[in-house]
Amino acid sequence: MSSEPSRPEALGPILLEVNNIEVVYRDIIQVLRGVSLKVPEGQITALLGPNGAGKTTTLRAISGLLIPEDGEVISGAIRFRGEDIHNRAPENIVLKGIVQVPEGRRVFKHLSVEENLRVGANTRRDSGVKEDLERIYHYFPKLRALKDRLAGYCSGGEQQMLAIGRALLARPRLLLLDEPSLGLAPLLVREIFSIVARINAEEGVTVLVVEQNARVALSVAHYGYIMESGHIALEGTRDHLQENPDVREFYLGVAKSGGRKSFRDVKSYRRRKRFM
Amino acid sequence: MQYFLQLVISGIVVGSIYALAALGFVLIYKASRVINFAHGQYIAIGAFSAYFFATGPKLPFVVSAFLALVLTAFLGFLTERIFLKKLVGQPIISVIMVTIGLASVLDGLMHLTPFGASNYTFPKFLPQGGVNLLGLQLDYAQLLAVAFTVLFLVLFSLFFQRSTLGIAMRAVADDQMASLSLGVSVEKMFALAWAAAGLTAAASGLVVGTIAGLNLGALTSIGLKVFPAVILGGLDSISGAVVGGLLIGVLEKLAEGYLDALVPGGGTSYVFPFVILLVVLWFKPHGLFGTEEIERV
Amino acid sequence: MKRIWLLALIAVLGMAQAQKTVSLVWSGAITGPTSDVGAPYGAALEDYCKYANEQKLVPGYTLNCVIRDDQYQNPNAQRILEEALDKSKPVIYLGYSTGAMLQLKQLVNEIKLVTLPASAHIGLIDPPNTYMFLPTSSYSEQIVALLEYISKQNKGAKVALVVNPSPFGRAPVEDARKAAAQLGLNIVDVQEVGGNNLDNTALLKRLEGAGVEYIVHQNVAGPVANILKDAKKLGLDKKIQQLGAVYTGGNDLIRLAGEAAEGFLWASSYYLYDEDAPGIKLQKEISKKYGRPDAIAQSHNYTAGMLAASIAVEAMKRSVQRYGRIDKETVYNAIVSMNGPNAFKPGFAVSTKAGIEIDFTKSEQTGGEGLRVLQVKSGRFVSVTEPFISNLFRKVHGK
Amino acid sequence: MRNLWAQTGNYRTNYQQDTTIFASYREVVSLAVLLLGLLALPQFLSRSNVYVLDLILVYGIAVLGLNITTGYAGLINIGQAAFMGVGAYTAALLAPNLPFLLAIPLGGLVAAGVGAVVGIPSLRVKHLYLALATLAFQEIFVWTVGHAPLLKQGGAVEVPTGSFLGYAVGFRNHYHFWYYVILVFLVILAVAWRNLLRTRYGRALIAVRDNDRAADAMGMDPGRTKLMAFALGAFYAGIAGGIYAYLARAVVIEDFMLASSVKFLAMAIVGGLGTLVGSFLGPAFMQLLDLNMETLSNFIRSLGFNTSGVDIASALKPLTFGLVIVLFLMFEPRGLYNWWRLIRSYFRTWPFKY
Repeated sequence: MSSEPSRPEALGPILLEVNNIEVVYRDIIQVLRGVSLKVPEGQITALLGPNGAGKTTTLRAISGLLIPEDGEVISGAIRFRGEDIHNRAPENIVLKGIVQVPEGRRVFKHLSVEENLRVGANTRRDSGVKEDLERIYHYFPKLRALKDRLAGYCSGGEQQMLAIGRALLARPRLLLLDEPSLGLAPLLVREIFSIVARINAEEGVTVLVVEQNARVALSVAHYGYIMESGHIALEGTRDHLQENPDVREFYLGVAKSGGRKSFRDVKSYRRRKRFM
Repeated sequence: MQYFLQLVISGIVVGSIYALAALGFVLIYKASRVINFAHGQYIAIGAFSAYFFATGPKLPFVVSAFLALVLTAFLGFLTERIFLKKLVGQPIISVIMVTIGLASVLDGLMHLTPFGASNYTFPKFLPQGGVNLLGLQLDYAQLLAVAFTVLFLVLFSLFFQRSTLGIAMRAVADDQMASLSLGVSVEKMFALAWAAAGLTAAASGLVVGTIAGLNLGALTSIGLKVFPAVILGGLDSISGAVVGGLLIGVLEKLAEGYLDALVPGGGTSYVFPFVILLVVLWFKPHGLFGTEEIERV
Repeated sequence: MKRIWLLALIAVLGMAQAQKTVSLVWSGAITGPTSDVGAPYGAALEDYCKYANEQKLVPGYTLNCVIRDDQYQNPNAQRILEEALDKSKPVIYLGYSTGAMLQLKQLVNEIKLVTLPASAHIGLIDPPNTYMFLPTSSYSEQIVALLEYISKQNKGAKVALVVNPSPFGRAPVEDARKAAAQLGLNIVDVQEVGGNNLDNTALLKRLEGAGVEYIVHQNVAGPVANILKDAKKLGLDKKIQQLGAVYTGGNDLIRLAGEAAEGFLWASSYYLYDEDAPGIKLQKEISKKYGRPDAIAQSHNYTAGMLAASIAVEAMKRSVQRYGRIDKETVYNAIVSMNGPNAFKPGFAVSTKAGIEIDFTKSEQTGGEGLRVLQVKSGRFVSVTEPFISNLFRKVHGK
Repeated sequence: MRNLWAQTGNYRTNYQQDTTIFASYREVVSLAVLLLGLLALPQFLSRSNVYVLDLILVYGIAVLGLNITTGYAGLINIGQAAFMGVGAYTAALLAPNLPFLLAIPLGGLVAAGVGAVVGIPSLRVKHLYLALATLAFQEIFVWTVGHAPLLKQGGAVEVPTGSFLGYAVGFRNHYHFWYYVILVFLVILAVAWRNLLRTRYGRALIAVRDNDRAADAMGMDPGRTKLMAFALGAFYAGIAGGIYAYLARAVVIEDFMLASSVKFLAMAIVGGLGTLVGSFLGPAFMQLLDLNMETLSNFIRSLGFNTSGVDIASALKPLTFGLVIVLFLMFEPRGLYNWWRLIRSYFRTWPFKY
């Protein structure tokens, strides 16, 4: 590697720290083999990587959603503001301020848009829900127009906005986004990411986003991790990653030399990666 | 015409009981996809506990009825905590069979009380007589049945439309994973659904007890009549439960009124709801208001 | 394993007794469907057995009464009987449900075992039959008697039959139709109504529309009570007179129907709990002695159980007296000679004018043929007729 | 070369081996020993015990059928007793004119036909909805019998027992005779059951249970497969019903009501869903439980415990019946078969632990 990447600590105090965790499903299938990452407060952190690398599992380990899937963190630790939170029930984790927007949006199809948002506020006992609803409508004006429609009848982009808005109503300190670009048109993806960036900037919500679409993720993220086969392969600031030739080649789709890549090169890349 | 109206009215009265029972049934199905074969037993427990409070410590009937509602709701809650919680994620047949087993256990437990073998009636708490509606006689017990159904329907729809808890319960029915991601305690919602189901079961037990007296077998067998109602209405629809219950009640009475004369021996009202059940499954399996599940390979 | 130990224990205890034992066996629905009838019935048998042993009613013998719960399930009833046949070798069988008794009819006739069922289904003693005996008149006979009663009050009346949806309920329908034809009564409708009949408006309105003046029930108390209540509500209680056979009436009906029960007519062969009959006195004594709660002690089903038990015990007693031994054959002989001057009079069932309470012959397998019509007045049943025997039943049945 | 007498696992390495019914000679021999034992068993039992044994085996056949519909194909059937009833009534009506060896299989066939009709909703609905369709059938069946004069409206349709090839069957040998008849049917049906899994069709059943959409995509017709499952399950029930008619000497409706259907489901669960051995362990267990509870009830009754109106003894049967179902589901969902399996593997691998 050419230059030492700047550490996430440089971007702000660390809000969430995942320390060398291993995750096993159904007591037999090991998915994560020692994943470590840090999420600096007030920043957008991206977790990139190909299908099946373990990104979603990592996110679930953080949000506690592993448990209903019969998964478990068997070693390592997840610390949120200095407190161990791994293997806690999801509702406890939401109460601590971590809310996940699940992959595939998962809006409540038979509930109206506004009801969907209200489910997001179910853990709150304060009286600010009404104002927050207004704020969500401010960020996502489309949702205001659709507020009485059943969420199942909304388009994919609207559902993604709804899923994010719904999570924001829980007033998270840390928002986990799982593949927000999935199945959406490029234009919509950009729109959603720009809204996420705005929310991050204006509301100070820390974001950890899992994406396959590295290009759009790195356009808003401050720091990024690249994950392959159950562990972190590469990390760095946005600029650092964007300049990394491997990242450029495999994730941003910019070829080193133009021309087609031979399979042998891919293999050698993977081999090289293991020693990183 | 008078005859037809009379049939419809008594159908609505009987249907109200089915609707009440179906309401609780649907709540459980909606929240946790469990078909509860022990619902009739909760109906009986509700009715007998009211009888017990009213005759044992001689409490006023309204108080006894209230206590019965609370007790049965709590029992529903306990059932979920003790038995159903362990079976989350098990195959459907296990969950169905557990409720069948529970039904038998509860039957046995009721035989440990004096209520197992004999017939009882509630102490009088309603005035004699009734009202005359369009030349049709309705007594207070029947009005109570309808009023209870309306009351619970309004309560539940308010709860599910307005309160955050109610909306969260519907969310759980819709997508458990997503609900979990938002901090909704799915377990709490399941238990709550069972408690609510216990509540409605007790309510229908009170109504049946008032109209027809208390007999263990008769009370528990209402649990069976609920199935045609919920299938017709749609297994996962609250309004479907009510409409289905009322429709089954009315159809049952119409069958009794018009078909019985044609069938030697009559008794068509016993079988007609189940014929409807089969026909609905044949032609409109998800009922009038039920939601079709979207399946993926 | 537990069973074996228990059996061993019983065997040891059995041997310790010097007296000879003789067994009778009963199984019925102490629990399960119809247990409201079966529980008091079984309790009566149990109590009467204890009493018979204490009083040494069967000289030289100890009664071994096998009282079992079959939960109204036929395989249970069959197994319990077979088990008893293997082990305790009963000389008399007291049965219960219509279904199980119909099913076991072939067997008891094959093994020549006298059987006294609680069910009074006429099919049980219809030929071919030698060994089944009904303690009191059959359901069919009761219904025919009620029709005769109606005909006396109101010739050519319009009658509806409301029966339980089961073999038990349907048994008398055919004979009732024939009797009605003879009596000039018009059977307008036959309907099946079972438990859980929450609303009978449709039924009653239709019957009213058809001009029905009498509803004759062959059912259990619950459904009848609901129909009575609905009739009162609809103002039909004065317009339509309701009547019923043995299992429709009793304290249960009054408790369930309350004021609506007023005026209901009930055909019963048994004395009432508040009557001064020798059997009822004994019933009070026995039920008090063994601490039975009122609900059981005052039930006419308890009386019915007492009657059945007393017939069985009497037959054993007479076997000893006449033959010096008790076996299936002597019990049968004792039963079929229970007639004329030898008729049995325990005082549970009403006597007919000839003074005969219970009698059997080889061809006449109904015990107490007499019955009375009772009516609910001020919350209790009082008799409105003298004991009588249906004239018509034997002329119409099986013809 | 694999040793056919001792094996430590499933060593079927090719399709030919996989299509054999029995895994090893050892299994064949142990089955032969079992069969011999079964043949000799009634000689050591009293008449009423043979009756209990008869019931267990007859119920076992019905449960075996249930294990096709519910165990293999995953279609919950709350109407197995009604199918059994169809077979019983058919056999009872045919009995005066046909030998039982014809009447019983015909009962099975009629039941199978009815089963296919009842299964029709399975073309459109699944799981829970289907369970309710069978429940509806159960109720409709009982009602229909009650209104059929031909079937004595649910009263007793007597079944003549008489004789077989000049061998008189009566009180003394009734249960023994039917025991051997049952055994013949049972062996045939059990072998057929075992065979089913090896066929294309049997595998389709399992595929449909696990994911019928996927099975559809792979070219199996889930609708037809489900219908077949229903028909087959009902066929077994019909045979059981036919035998039961002869065994009980008369057919009455009470034996074929909802409670019996529930009992069969409970037996299947307790025995171990979808297993051959379980189909008989379940009925045996439930039947013996019933007997023991009866004994215990009588014992408690004999103690003279008597608070007003409360009868502990009468509560025991429903209580234990329900508890057994619940406890098995919660703690041993694989049923008694799993215990059987553990015991067997203990002996097979002895003295090693695995």
